Amino acid sequence: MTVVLDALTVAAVVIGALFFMAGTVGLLRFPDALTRLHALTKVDNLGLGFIVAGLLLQTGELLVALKLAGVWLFVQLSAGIVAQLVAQAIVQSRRRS
Amino acid sequence: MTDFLVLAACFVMAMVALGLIGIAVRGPGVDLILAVQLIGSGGTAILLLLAVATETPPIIDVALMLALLAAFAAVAFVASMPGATGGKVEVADDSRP
Amino acid sequence: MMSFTFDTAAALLIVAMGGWIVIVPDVTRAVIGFIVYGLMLTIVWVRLSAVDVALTEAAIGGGLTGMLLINAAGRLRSARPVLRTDAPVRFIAALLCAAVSVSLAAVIFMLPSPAPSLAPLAVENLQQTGLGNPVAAVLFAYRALDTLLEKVVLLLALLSVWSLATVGFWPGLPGLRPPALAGSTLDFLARHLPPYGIIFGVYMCWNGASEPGGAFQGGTVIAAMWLLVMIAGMRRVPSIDEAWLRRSLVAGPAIFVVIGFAGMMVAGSFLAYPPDHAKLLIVVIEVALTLSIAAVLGLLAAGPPVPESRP
Amino acid sequence: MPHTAIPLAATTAGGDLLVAAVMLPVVGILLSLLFGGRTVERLAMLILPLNLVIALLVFIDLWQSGEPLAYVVGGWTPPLGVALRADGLSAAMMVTTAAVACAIGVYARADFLTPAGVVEARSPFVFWPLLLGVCSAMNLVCIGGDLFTLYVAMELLTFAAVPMVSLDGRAETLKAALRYLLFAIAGSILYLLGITLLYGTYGTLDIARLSRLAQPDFATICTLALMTTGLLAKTALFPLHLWLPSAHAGAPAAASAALSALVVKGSFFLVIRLWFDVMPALPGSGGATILGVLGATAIIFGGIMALRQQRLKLLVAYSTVAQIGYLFLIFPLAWNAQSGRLESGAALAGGLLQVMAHATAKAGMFMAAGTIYAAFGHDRIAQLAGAGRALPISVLAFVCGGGTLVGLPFGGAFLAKSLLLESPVASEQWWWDWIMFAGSTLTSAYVIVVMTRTLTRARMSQAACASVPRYQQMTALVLALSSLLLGLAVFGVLGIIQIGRPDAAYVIAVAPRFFDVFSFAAILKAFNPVVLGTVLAIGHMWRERARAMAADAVACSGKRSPARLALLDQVDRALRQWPVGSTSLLFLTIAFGAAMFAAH
Amino acid sequence: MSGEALFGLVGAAVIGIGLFGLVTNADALRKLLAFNVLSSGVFLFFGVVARRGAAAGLGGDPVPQALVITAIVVAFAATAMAIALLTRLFDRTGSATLGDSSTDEGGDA
Repeated sequence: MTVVLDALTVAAVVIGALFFMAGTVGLLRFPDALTRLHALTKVDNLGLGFIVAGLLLQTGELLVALKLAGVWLFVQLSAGIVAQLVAQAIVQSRRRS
Repeated sequence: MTDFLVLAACFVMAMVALGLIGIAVRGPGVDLILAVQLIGSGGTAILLLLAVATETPPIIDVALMLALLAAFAAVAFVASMPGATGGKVEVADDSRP
Repeated sequence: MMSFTFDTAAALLIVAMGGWIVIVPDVTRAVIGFIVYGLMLTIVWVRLSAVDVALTEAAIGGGLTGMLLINAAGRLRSARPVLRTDAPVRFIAALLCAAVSVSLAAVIFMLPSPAPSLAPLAVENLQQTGLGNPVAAVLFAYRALDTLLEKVVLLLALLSVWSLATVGFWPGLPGLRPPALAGSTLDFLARHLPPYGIIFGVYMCWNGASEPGGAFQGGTVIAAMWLLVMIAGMRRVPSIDEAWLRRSLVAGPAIFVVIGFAGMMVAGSFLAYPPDHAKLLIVVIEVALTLSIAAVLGLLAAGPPVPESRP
Repeated sequence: MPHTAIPLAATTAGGDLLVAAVMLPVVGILLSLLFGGRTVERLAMLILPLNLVIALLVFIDLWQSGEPLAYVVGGWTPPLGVALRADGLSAAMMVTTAAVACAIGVYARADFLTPAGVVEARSPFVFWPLLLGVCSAMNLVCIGGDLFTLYVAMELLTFAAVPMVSLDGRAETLKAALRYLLFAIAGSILYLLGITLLYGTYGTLDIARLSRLAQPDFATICTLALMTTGLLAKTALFPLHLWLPSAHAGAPAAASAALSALVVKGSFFLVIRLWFDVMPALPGSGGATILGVLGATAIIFGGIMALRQQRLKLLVAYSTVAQIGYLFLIFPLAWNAQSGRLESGAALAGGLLQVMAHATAKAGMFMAAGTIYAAFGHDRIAQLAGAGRALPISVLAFVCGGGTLVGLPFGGAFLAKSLLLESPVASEQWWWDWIMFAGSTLTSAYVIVVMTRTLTRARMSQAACASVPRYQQMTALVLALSSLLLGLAVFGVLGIIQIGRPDAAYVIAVAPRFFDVFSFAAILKAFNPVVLGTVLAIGHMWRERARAMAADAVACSGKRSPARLALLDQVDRALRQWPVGSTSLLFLTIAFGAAMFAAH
Repeated sequence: MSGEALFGLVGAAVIGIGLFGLVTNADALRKLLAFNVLSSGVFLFFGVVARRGAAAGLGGDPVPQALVITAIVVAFAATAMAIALLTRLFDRTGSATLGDSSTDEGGDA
């Protein structure tokens, strides 16, 4: 049982880490600020989601699991809105220049 | 498992570092704030991985704190951008009491 | 082995970022660099098994200081560019700084081993404080005097910021104003983030007695949320003479002092707690301090008062 | 090791006074913030005298019992907890501080009362709590028994002092305050770094414990170098004085008095604590000599610069730079080459007395300068003619204060200098005597210049001047007079300085020698600098006049003043540039480290 | 080399970097940034000292950890004060440097 769980965790965390890599690649390669923002926010949050999912399998305690899930949800919420804000700012600064 | 999780944290950190370098060499621009976004999601992932790897649940609180304050700093940046501060009061001239 | 690799990577990143902050020509970039640096340090503090400090560093070092610096960089954007320091001075300074660094690095390896530690004593006496978190015990019991006076330091700093009020206008509103872009997104954020943030702050404060966290960390989070709401224009910036504001500023230190003097009567010493009620009293102090810290930090970040009337 | 048991690890009778000394002003600050408005000044009027009463009670307690006071806060014995301790040095400092603070409170009533018809005004609302903050911080500096508590005390002091500089909100004072703040917090962070290393080495920050544990190893030497330089930056000892003149001269008079008389003494007191109490054997003669040389340079340099100032408040500020120098002469003079440690004998007593004399005299002088400024609307020394008639009390106060600093009998500084010279080192190293003589000469020169200018009869055009409350002038005079009589007053109680110190043999030695110290020859000798100073002053004024006439003659031909003395101005300006000042900070750190390392 | 020694080296390096910035940056805001870098290095030293003192089942000595929390808050207060002063100075003069003020230049203000 633990072996299965461990394997699942490894898989999820690896996928999450790869998403982070994808995000960074996007950040480095994409041509303009909006697409970079897009790459970073979306992909990194997905990566975080996978990592949290993987970690959830390793925690025995309910409270810890809940907290982990809570962190992920919170990051979803805040990163999403902040990305919106940053996007607005980018658009604004473009309009001015 | 512990080693694997720390390895994953290493990997994410490397990705964050790469992203930061990318932002650093690019020169001034609005998407500087992406660096804060990046450390917000990447740092949270690293901390969560460390929390489970070292079996120290309080680190999850740190991750949450990091995510929260990264969002806050991003908002502060957006709010302080030129043009965004049109509503700021001009300080009255009070050169001599 | 793995964790050493991790530490090395973190160490290199920190040093590189520190250097970058100091040498990068553009102020705004340096400030953003500093925020990232502060958040990165959080990870180092976790690696040093100092979770309480990690929380403080993330909240204050990264978040609030970052906001202050960003605002200042925005305000000073139109400042005249300044001349660089002469090359000879920079060269000498670099030499001297390197000498200091090298000596300090040498000292690190010369510290005695085994290291002296008050950890056993702190744990031994933990029972008497009723707390579970030894750092909280140091802050609120063993070295409570320092903590109390540090609150006074914060109040003096606030007075100092207020002393820069526009001459002839008193009281005024702290100079924080909602930016023009205040639109639906910021509104949405200011509506949805603070409830979670405040819950988290309260949780930090409550949890601080037994787990890492406490009044500082909780208060800082609440201050950040308050600032967010004010930036978004959801709440108006309060006038600095409002009674509730003054009361919240003073509440924490005042209750601390009162309980301290009560300790003189009841427990035989200033800032001593009767063992049976120690935990309750400390929690009361922490709750009040959380409020005061939130108010002080928020107002410190909000800046000196300017006349109330808007042009 | 000199001590046998860990001293003062338990609360003594009367220890409550120490808590009161720290907490009473804090309570005042809290209540001020809570109630605001006029309550602020009323609270200050209540608390400042009470603070003095507490300080006196501590003093009397020590005097009667002959034993130091201690208080273990919260019942947590060091090293885990924090102790407050008052020895003789603390008691003497506390009384001085509290008395000067009271006088400042009286003086400041004229400038910092909430105007009628206003609920609350900015500067009173800020000033009075800050003054209380200075009181609390100074008390804590005096009695803190733990190095980190002392760090907090120093931050309290800095945070109370900086806003005082920029109270009137002018751009120059804002800049001065910012320079002060940045330099001071750089100093604090060096101090803090030292604290870390000490804790990492010894596992405690309690002064009494550290004094038993401290060893001359590499870490401890680094610690002492870092902490000392950090404190010197806050004290504005000579090459680190970049922030002082503009900050002290730009502040309102009451604030200048507090800054010059009290605040710089706080960090100086910590240097004493560190060098005499924590590690008396560590600095080696090299470290002590560096401090002495810096002090000597400060005396000469500050004296000349003071003489060259065109404005009264800047003159007084530079005089502070010079007077700080005297304080650091105690280190080489207290160094005992035989035992290889700093000994708290006559030199330390003299240094402390100098602190007291300077605190009272300088506060009086700044107040006098403030009244002159208020009356004339400027403080250009060359245009102060008629001040002697308009404000005779202020001018008298200025001259009395200046006379004390010159070392005239029976001032505190007179006694201080004779005590400093009583140290065995002084007989071998004659140059310290000469330095002090030169310093006194310069001091008397600039006092005489001011005296002459103010006593000149006014021309018609300058007759108009605003009125200044008489009590302000009287406060200045009382302070200056008390400073001038301090030598007589404290002679009998001088021994108290030795209470709680390891080598307490000095108590008996000093008391019966009143007529040795105040002998006719000594008194006569004290006037020598005045004679020379008069010559110097006449020369200076003559030169100024020649220059003024030359300037009138060739109005804008671009001709510069004589190059030799302009050079000195240039040196001063260069030293007060930030990069140079902060580089000297680093350089001093390394120099101290190297000197101490060489000694061991 | 142990983790804490490594971070000690980081602290030493960062202190040097911060000092250098504090001395050589002409812009006051940059000085303030450098001060914050410098203090973070000093705080790291506290962290290292605390970690070395790990005992009694704790991951680190709680006393230095508590001290550093206090110090972080004080450093924040100092930063806030400095920024308030700096922005006021800028509003007044349009300058954000600390070049020596010319109070001794005979101005009678």
